[in-house]
Amino acid sequence: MDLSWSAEDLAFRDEVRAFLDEKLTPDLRDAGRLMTSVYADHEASMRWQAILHERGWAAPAWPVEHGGCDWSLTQHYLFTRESVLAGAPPLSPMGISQVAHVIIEFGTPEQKEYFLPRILTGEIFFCQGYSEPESGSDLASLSMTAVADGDDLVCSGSKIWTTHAHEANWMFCLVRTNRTGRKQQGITFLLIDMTSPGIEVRPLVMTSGEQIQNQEFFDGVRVPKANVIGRIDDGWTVAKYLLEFERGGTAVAPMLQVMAGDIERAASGRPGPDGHPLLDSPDFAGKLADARIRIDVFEVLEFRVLSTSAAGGNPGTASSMLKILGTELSQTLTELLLEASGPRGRVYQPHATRPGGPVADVVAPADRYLSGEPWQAVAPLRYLNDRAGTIYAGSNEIQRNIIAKAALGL
Amino acid sequence: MDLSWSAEDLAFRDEVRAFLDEKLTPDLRDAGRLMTSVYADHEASMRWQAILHERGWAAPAWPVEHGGCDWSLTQHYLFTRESVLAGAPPLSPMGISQVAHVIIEFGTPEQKEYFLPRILTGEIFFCQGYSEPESGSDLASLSMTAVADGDDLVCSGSKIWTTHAHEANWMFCLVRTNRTGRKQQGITFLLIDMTSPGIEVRPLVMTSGEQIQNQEFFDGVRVPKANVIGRIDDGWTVAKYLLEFERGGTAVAPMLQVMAGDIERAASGRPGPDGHPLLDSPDFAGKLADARIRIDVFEVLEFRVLSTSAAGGNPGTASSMLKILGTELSQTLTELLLEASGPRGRVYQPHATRPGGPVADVVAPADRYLSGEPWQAVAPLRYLNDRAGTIYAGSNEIQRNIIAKAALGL
Amino acid sequence: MDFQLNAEQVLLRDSLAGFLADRYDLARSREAATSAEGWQPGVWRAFAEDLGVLGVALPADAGGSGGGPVEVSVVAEELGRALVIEPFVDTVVLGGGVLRRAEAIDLLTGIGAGTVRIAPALLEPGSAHTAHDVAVTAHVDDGGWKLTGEKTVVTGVRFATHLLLSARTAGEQRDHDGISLFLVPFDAASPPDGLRVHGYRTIDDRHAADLVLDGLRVPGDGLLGVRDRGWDLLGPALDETVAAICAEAVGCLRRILADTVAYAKERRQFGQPIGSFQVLQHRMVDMHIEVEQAAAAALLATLRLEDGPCERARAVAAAKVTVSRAARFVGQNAVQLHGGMGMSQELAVGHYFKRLTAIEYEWGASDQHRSRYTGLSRATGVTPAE
Amino acid sequence: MDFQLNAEQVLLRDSLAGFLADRYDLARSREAATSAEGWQPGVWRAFAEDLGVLGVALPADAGGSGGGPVEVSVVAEELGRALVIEPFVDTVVLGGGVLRRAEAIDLLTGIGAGTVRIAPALLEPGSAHTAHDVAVTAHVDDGGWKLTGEKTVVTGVRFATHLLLSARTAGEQRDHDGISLFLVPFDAASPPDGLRVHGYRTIDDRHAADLVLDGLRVPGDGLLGVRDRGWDLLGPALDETVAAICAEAVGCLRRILADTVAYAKERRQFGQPIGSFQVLQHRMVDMHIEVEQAAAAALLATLRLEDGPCERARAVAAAKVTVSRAARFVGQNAVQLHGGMGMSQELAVGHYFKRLTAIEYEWGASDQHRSRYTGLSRATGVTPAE
Repeated sequence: MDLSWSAEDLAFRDEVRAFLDEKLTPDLRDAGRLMTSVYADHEASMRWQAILHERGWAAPAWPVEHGGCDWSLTQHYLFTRESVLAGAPPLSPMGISQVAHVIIEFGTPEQKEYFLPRILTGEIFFCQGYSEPESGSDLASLSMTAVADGDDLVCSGSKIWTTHAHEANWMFCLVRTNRTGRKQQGITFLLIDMTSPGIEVRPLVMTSGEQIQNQEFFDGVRVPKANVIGRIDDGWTVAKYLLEFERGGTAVAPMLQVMAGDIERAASGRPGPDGHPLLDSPDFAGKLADARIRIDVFEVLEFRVLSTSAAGGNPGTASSMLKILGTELSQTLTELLLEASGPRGRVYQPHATRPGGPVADVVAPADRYLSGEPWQAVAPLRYLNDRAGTIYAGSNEIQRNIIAKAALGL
Repeated sequence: MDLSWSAEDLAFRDEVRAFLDEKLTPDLRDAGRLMTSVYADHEASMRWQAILHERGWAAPAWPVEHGGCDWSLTQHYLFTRESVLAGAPPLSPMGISQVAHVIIEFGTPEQKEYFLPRILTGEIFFCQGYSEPESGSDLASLSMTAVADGDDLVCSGSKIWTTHAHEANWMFCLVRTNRTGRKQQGITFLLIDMTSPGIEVRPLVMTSGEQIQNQEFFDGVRVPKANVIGRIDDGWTVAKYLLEFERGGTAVAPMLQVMAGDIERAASGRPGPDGHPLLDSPDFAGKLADARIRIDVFEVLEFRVLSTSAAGGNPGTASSMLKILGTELSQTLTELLLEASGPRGRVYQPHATRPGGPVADVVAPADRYLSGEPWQAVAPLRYLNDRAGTIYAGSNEIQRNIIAKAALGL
Repeated sequence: MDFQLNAEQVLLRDSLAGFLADRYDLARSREAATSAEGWQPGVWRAFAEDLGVLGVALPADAGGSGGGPVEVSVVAEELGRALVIEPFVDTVVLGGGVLRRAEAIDLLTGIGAGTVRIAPALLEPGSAHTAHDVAVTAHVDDGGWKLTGEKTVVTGVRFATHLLLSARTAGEQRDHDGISLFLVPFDAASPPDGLRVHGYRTIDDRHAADLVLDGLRVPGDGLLGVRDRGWDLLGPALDETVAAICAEAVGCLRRILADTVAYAKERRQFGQPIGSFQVLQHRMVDMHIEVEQAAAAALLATLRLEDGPCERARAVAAAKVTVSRAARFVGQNAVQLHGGMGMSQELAVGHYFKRLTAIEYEWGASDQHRSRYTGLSRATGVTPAE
Repeated sequence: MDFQLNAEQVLLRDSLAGFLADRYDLARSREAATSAEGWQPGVWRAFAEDLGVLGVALPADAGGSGGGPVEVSVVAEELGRALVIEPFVDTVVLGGGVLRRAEAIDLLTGIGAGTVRIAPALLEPGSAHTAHDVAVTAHVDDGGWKLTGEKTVVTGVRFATHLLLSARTAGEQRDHDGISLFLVPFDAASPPDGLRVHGYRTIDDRHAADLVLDGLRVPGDGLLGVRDRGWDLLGPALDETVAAICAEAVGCLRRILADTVAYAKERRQFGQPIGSFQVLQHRMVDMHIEVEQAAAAALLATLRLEDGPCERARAVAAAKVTVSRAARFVGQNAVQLHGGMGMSQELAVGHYFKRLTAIEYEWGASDQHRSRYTGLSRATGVTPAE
């Protein structure tokens, strides 16, 4: 038993650190530091992707022949970890970390040849069309129809909660091609060119004022059958592969550690109820210590999943547990950051942040006046947006159902 | 809107206080103060009942003609409140507060004449036979059979979690007289003389070592049909009347206030982790203040139920809410008392307490040596026994089901 | 022991509720909030003239109906239920509470008439949520005063007719003694010399501002009450303010819980309403229980406001702890049960969640009031009105 | 990064688990606990002679197998799983940890052989759970020492061969400096002059006692290590002790969770297994998650024991906070889901609940270790080994 990194891993880590020190401009670091959600400023994140691509590190998990890195899972973890600790803006996962893997696994030579290089360069930017107004937690009940007509599938229906649909020029989505049999059958995994006629994108304004999520309306949109991934009616297999296949590259513990550090710095500079630094208030210090302890423990659990996967094993429901713990910890931290920001935590000033999308009727003062400091402008928006953590990617209630069934046999 | 007592109520309260000051001997107060559960030392509680009976206050909620008091619900509440605050040992609820009310409502003249005076004097002491090994939360599924044979019902089966079955000479219970129809039908409310042949009582040893709960085995026990309350097969009606009819006399807030006061005294005399009084430790002080605040709020909710009932209204699911809040608060307080008792909270010395029943293989040292103070001997036993609060009388999960249905229409 | 509103109070509640149901549309009120005006003056006029809610707690000699804490809480709860952004608590409860104690009858009359609107400039960049933490200074300056320093999150500035300013005239930064209160006529269109105003919106759709006081001159009669004794006016008024905000929160909480239960009955997943899942049922039951506790706590604070300072402060602290806890638990779970829709501006729930989040911290969150409660319980020198 | 036990460790775990499954019956062990003897000497002998678990962490020159923290945690977890009351942690981890640092090879050899059993007399009536809070005094007394004061909850006295006593030889009551450690041969049947023993049972079926030291004489060679520097030995040994107790707790937790899940599948109400109710399913999932966190925290503490004092203490504090939280949540809910049966002695769950309750507080509960963690994180003068 051993929790330390090997000498090779440490050498690799230092190489990554050197790269980040050199390439992360102050503006890029700001884009990472002043995020108000898990989504980085789109332009900054694409700029960072280009820099990584230049170094050959844009898609570490891909097979080398497609432009990936010959890294171990541990190295990939270290790369992500160091990127987070250095405050690099995260890349959009939809293309590189998601659809690309199904194209690699199920795609035709033509699909691979067309999409993979363009995803790497950012020329093609994907969004994910899974949820529908009537199909949230119950994804398999989705009803957007795709009717075969010659070489095309004609798509009609609606998708919702589509991140960056505005910025994306392609969508990968699940459509209903067959209504017979179990609801998981008759689903097809389809790539849609967002410039096709008949697609309307409506931005959804969130409580933070941000417009990152969207609803799309598809009215007789013609999509070539050549854009089907895998077989028609067999999309659930493809989607499940995407959900279950552990390919590393996620590092939640470092993100939580960065947040805890930010809170500690913030609380040391703000007054508590008794006028002394908030960090010295026993109540606040106790809550922060409790969160830090949970993060220490979370990191061990994350390491364990990593080493299980690295050994070719299947972490099983441990990933559901990490999803629950990670999102609930993150929400706790946003509460502490909001508390630390004091009365100014109530002030709405997105202009001092780097949101992941446009902001509705934002009121940036002419003189760019900022009440307090940038982190105080981030605090309430981060708090509001982070409520999504326990809702999306399988709500935490769904995750608990999964663990009850798979881990406890209930 | 007004939270204060009327002048008449205050005058009544003073009368009660004067009585308690005079009649509560140190030994009786000990019996109240050193309880390890909601059950008082049997002998002491019967002694207190005799004193109350002498004053005509043993059964305030009964109709005057049967020996009750012409008190308002508010006066009854004040009487209970003052008794609790003064540390009087509570009386067993089974006879006076439970079966007596169904005898008064559904009983024959003979039943009233025989049982009520003897319940008052304590000559007859009842236990409750509801739960069965296979019927806990799902009470209506009970299966102990009573078969008609001439003037008798012949009872066979088992009851469990019967408080003070050892001390009791009568049991009121629910038996199955008919298996056709809904499970709530075919149940009969029956009074059984515990001295009847064919009854075996097996004490259950709890984690506290106490033997208050019992399991009984009934093997062809003959019970005269004259002991049926209400009609045969109609016992569910009687049981529901007992469950739902609000007749006051419960005062949980004062009990919680007494516990909080005990904890505050205890914590002011014990060292905290840093050597200063535990009461000055911000962590402990915060938990105690949080509990006190919840008690303040709980008291308002208890007052509201009281005034609704006093106005002849039905508090509805508010009683389920109070059951949940009261039991969870009580458990929190037992945690704080155990924490305050320090290392000695681990010592098992029931001989320094006044448990509600005999204790299995208790080891009272010859010299009656006590490690620490009596309250430190009480703390762990109280903590263990109080786990029952969220389990019995309709588990808190069942109470939440009730509220979801009745209050939220879910 | 009486938990019933009297006939007048019921009438007040019903008439206000009826008015808000007819006239206070959530969407329109949000538009007003983001507009240049920042509020709906017509609503305020109706409060004053048609409904008389602005004078509800004013003495008769100020044209008020002489109501007390109960009337204020009745109004505040209805305003919370309709998510009203117009400054009832700032002007009527806080401003009115201070002016009542300063016996400023004319200004009180103006409050009742809707012509006087007060923006409380109490918090400072270095003060957290603690109003007696005052660093702004006031110095005597030929017959008047000269104020220097910074105030932050001053709500209602956009449409205020007066600023209520706290400044230190003696003592250390956090002393309760040595604070003086000033009332300064104000017009956002032309701020006086020596005062810079940086306006912004809050997450709960209020208009607020930072004020930079750079030797702002205030005439001698701008001083409220006695020099250095401002806390005698402000302390009790702040307890009344917190109690009113707790009542407002109860209105928000009842509405957001009702919306959540209704949504859970109608929203279907896995072929059944999500409200049929036991885990969500118990979650809503726990929300319900939190709301009932918040209501009981707000009532306790309301009915203790006219008791002694310790009793009053203890009940107010207990109420704020309870309401802050409920605001977080109920607000967060209302969003959770609404899923993505709960995070959007498309439904009411998101707007109520933001107001409840602001209320959680307004004038101090749970920890602050829990410590205050502890101090009062032990009666260890904590100023009752802290 | 390696989460696998090596082959020897797996062998150790499996042989001990097998032995306990065959030979350590819960009912019989409770009888032994309430008997005059108070334990099962045969089990101890087997630990020493057949299984070698008593020497698992002893150096080779003391006849041990030279194992480290991982071996200790493997043993402790299995002992916890079987609810073993025999004093492995007191004697091998705490006693052994002190004697190892005092280089008392003969006594260590005796521990491994099962012939030396140590009762740690560290806590005092005025010390809470803080071992450096020492009021018992030791004075030089012709060539030896004279100890005066009181110790409480001294576990294992009934069958101990030695007492490990802490006493103050310099400094203030809570100073880490000025504590000296003494090892005193002991036989419960005939306590030495100047020592009164008041024995009792604990809620978790250990035998313990209060010791009244009334000028107890200890020969000069009874001093362990250097005078006044006892904490150099005791501090690190206590961290190892807490880590071992955390591992023991993980064994208890895994068993009580497994019992609860099994009971929920078999117990039927309302015509279905109670394990089919979603609220209880999610409760058990939360118990499962608490157990996994406790296990990860115990592992973290174990693997940090040989790091620097700060790293070690920080990980141990984090582990105790996590394990105490899990012990309470999992223990209480295991009882709740078992209903009345969970409160009785009839099933295992009640016995495990009592041990978990004792563990929650042993050597300090969550608050104490959270403060310690905070102090260490800020590195503000808190002695690492506190």
